[in-house]
Amino acid sequence: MTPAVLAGLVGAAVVGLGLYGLIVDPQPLRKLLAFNLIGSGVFLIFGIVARRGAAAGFEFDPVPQAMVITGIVVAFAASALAVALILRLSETSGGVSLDPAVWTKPDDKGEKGDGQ
Amino acid sequence: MSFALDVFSLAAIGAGAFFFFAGMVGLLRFPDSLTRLHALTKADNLGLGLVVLGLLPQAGSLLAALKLIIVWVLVLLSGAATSQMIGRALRKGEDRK
Amino acid sequence: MMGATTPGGFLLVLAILLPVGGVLLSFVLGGRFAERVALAVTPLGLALALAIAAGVAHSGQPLVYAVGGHPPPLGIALRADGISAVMLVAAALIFAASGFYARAKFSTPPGVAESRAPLTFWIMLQAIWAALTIVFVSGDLFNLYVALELLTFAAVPLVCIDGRPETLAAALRYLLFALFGSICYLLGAALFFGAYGTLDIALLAQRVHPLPAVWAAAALMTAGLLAKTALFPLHLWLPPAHANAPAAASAVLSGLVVKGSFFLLLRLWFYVLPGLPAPAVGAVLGTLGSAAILFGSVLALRQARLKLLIAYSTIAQIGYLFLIFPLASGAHSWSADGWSGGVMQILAHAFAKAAMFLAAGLLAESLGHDQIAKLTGAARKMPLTFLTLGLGGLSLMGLPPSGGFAAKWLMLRASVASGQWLWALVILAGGLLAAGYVYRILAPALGDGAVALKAPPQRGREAVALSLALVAVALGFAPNSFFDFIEIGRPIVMGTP
Amino acid sequence: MNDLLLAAAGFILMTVAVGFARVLRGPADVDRMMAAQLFATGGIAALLLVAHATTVPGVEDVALGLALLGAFASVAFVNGRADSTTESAEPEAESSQGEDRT
Amino acid sequence: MNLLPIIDVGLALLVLGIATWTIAAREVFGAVVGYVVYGLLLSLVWVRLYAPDVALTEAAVGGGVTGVLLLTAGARLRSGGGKEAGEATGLPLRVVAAVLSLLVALGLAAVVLFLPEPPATLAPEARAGLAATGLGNPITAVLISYRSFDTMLEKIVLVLALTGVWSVAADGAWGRAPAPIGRMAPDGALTLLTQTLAPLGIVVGLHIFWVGADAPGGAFQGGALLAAMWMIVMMARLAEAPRIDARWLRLALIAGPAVFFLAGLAGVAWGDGFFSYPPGFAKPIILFIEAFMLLTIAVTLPMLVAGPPSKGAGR
Repeated sequence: MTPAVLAGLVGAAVVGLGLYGLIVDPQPLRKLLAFNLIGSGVFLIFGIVARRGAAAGFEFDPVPQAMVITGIVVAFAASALAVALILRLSETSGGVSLDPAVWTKPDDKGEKGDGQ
Repeated sequence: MSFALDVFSLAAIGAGAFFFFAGMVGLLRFPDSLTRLHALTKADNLGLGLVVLGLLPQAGSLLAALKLIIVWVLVLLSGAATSQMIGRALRKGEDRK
Repeated sequence: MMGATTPGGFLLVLAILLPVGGVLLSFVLGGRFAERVALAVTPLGLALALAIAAGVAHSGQPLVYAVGGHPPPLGIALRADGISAVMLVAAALIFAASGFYARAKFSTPPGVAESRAPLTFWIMLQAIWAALTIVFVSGDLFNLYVALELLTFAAVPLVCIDGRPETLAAALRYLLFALFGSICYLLGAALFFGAYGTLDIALLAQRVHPLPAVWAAAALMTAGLLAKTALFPLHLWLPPAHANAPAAASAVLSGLVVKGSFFLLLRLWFYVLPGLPAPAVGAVLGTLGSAAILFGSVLALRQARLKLLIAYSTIAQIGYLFLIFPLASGAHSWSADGWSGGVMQILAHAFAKAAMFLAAGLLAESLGHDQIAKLTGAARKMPLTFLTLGLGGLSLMGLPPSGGFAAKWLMLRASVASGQWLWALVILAGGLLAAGYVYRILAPALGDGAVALKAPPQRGREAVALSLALVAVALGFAPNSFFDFIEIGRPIVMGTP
Repeated sequence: MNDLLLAAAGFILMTVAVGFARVLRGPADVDRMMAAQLFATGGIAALLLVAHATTVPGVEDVALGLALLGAFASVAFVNGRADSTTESAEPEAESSQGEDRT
Repeated sequence: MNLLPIIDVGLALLVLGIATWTIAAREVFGAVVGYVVYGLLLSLVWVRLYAPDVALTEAAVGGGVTGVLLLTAGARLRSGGGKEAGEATGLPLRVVAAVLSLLVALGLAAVVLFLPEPPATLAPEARAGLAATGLGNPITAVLISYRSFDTMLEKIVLVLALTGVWSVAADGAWGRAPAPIGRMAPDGALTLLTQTLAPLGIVVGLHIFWVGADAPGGAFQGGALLAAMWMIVMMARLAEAPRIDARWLRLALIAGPAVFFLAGLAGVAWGDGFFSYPPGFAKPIILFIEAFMLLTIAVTLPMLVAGPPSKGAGR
């Protein structure tokens, strides 16, 4: 088994793990962590694609590697935006949940809820 | 000459690996955080230091060797400072662990 | 050839760079300049979109531009075909309308150098435009990934621009769905690259075979894009997000942003994978679409707030879009009808929905609420606003004359001609349900009653909303040449390789 | 020679992996941080050894980056936990977050 | 060389174990520690895949800065008194999620194992184009030349993300500085560490940027290291985050994409089209663009971590 194939399998497994965490974990911050795990698994799969593409004197195909670098930066930006939303939500609602039912300090500036 | 250097490298790296092992044992076996901290700093500084020392003769260029040394210095610096900060945090928060 | 620059190709670069430059300039100048830059960009963008449409119509071929002089597979090619051009023009019109409409709410208050909501709004509005332009003209799947992320990052802050916890929760949920969608899409792109060494749409179309990797890539990309398009059952994020955003933003989000990810689904199945023998895929997507039509319409019927009703209606109308997959597949005599109907539905819904959200925003500002139960008699006070809602509703129901009618008529023809009766039934049932929820808005408003207006709506803003609704109606009169135009560049199956 | 370097790398990696048990067990967060720090140092050592044995170019720079970031992460750990282990955090800087914005 | 596979398998198991821990850990802090260690291990994996450029990026951005972001977020959540917990997911959903995840992982593994042979690659094309760019590092060539358009748009993504982060500020806080990410009173050891580490780190960051034209490294990696140094300085409270309406800050934040944008347009005037660099000048132009990207990354990442402007800060 070559390192590339092994890394691909690890990538697949990490995607699965992250997916599980994303579905199961109720805390948004943990969901974000799981999302980052999925991301790293996807990047690993790009990585083995790059390694398989070794040719022309390169040990790797530079195009997918460059895509990974772009992807890592984008994933970080996404995490930062999500963190800002989570923190602000916890400040305004007193809880970090996507479910308004568990908020402790509902902000009454808004005129109405869902109107149910 | 190169044989002697290889032997030197291997001896240093082997010793470094041993210190990592010792650090791990300390980290797992020592009873409280402060003594674990003590074990950790040994492994950090000596383990990596010896590995770097062993790799120095194998480094291709002067620049590469310099970089290896800087790596060690960086770890040394951060290890020293953070262990002091951790120690202080531990002392202050002893009852809250 | 395919990746080589054609005359007029540079227009595509300009169309992208204009809003991108607007974002950068607005960010660095800040304050009042953001609004000025955005409003200056609007007519130029419309002109560029029209120029691109003229270029495509003139040559009868897609416009192509190889960025950096590196043609695919190494570089990125931009391509604008018939539907790209149509979408660019539609987007430019809706952005112009939303921008003009939003000036009343998002101008920097006097005495302040810069304030939060206006700066965010004007930057993000231009950013959505930039992202959609790339979505419509890029020919490279990874470049499209970056565009999808741009779209997400621009759309999410608009949802929670008022800072209430409900909207923050809606924005966070939207972000998590969108990020999940992007990462699935990216994984699909990785597999495509692993299999064929390129992410160029035209090159992939020539190379794809029904391999496991291709099926997996297609499934992952489709799942990701469905989450972003809010197709039932992945629709949960949409109603709170669209209903809580400010009206000008809702118009763009509901009218255009969800169409961006849907557009990529069209690119995937009709441009990258036309060679894949996939009747089952069409059936699955059509079934989900049908479920969305019925489910979204029924929920729309039960909403107490106007904006939520309109948002649930979006879920139903998105369902219609997915009937394009069973109705336009292959090179049958009926698939051209299915294609035309699907594209017409994108356009008609974009204009009708944008108009309705703008009108709902005016209503909420004038009445101080948007509870449907308390609208009795409001139509007498705000006739133009309700005319807008009525005309938009006409198109949603699919009554003639309207773009919605043309779309649903074409889809009906395709489903009858292809013997796929089930879709015909769903289309008709969806029309009836839409009539129900539009009636719920209009009937009390037209009745007798006295509502007190906090302030009369501004005529100019009413006119903007009405003009979008009129476009939705006018689409019903589209000539045949229009349908020929949207066929330009559509790869009709060349036989399975 | 290479085999021996690899063996050393594998040994160090295994060692710090066992040390990772401290992250699992805790009990205090500082214990977790220490285990992470040991991991970082061991990881750098293993990286240098493996890279030397497989001749990947530019690995010294990767190690430099890792060493810098190791220090960075440790500071952030201590920083992030300061409030929950000690009482000495600045009150105004923190409370301004929670209160002013509501 | 038969030891290598054993190390690879060990590394793979270790990565999986730590990934499992980050999902399973009960507390956010423990999970984040796991994630940072995971990032470090991944950079070992990337070195094994002959991708030192990615290894550096992963270590710096993926593990390092993201780890600090999550850690700071966890600390701020706790100090804000917000409850982190939602109700736990029920067993049936857990089972469904586990089955679904397992199927996805297995399917993906199968697809990865049976990717078509011979492997698809653009390496020959990338090699052929390298001479015209004057660069020795093909990844830098991809990022700044072949696929420059992606890279420029990715910088716009950063600008939007920061605008989005700022947009959740309280209205009254607009224009001020973000709340400090350093939470401790100035600390002697930390100050000393910062004063020695930061200059060293800046030299290393600049070095990694500079060699990036021909060796692993570049604006991304160098910029991320510089960003980490600025964040350490902020954590040590030796400097505070700037006000978000500072003109210099806004300029620094868009310098990278703006210079990229203008260089692309210059290609229209003097080269063969948008983003084509005139032959012979490619390398200096690329380095020029990269220098500004370095600046933008070094400034943007810490600002993203620092968060929205806060009323208590930057008076």
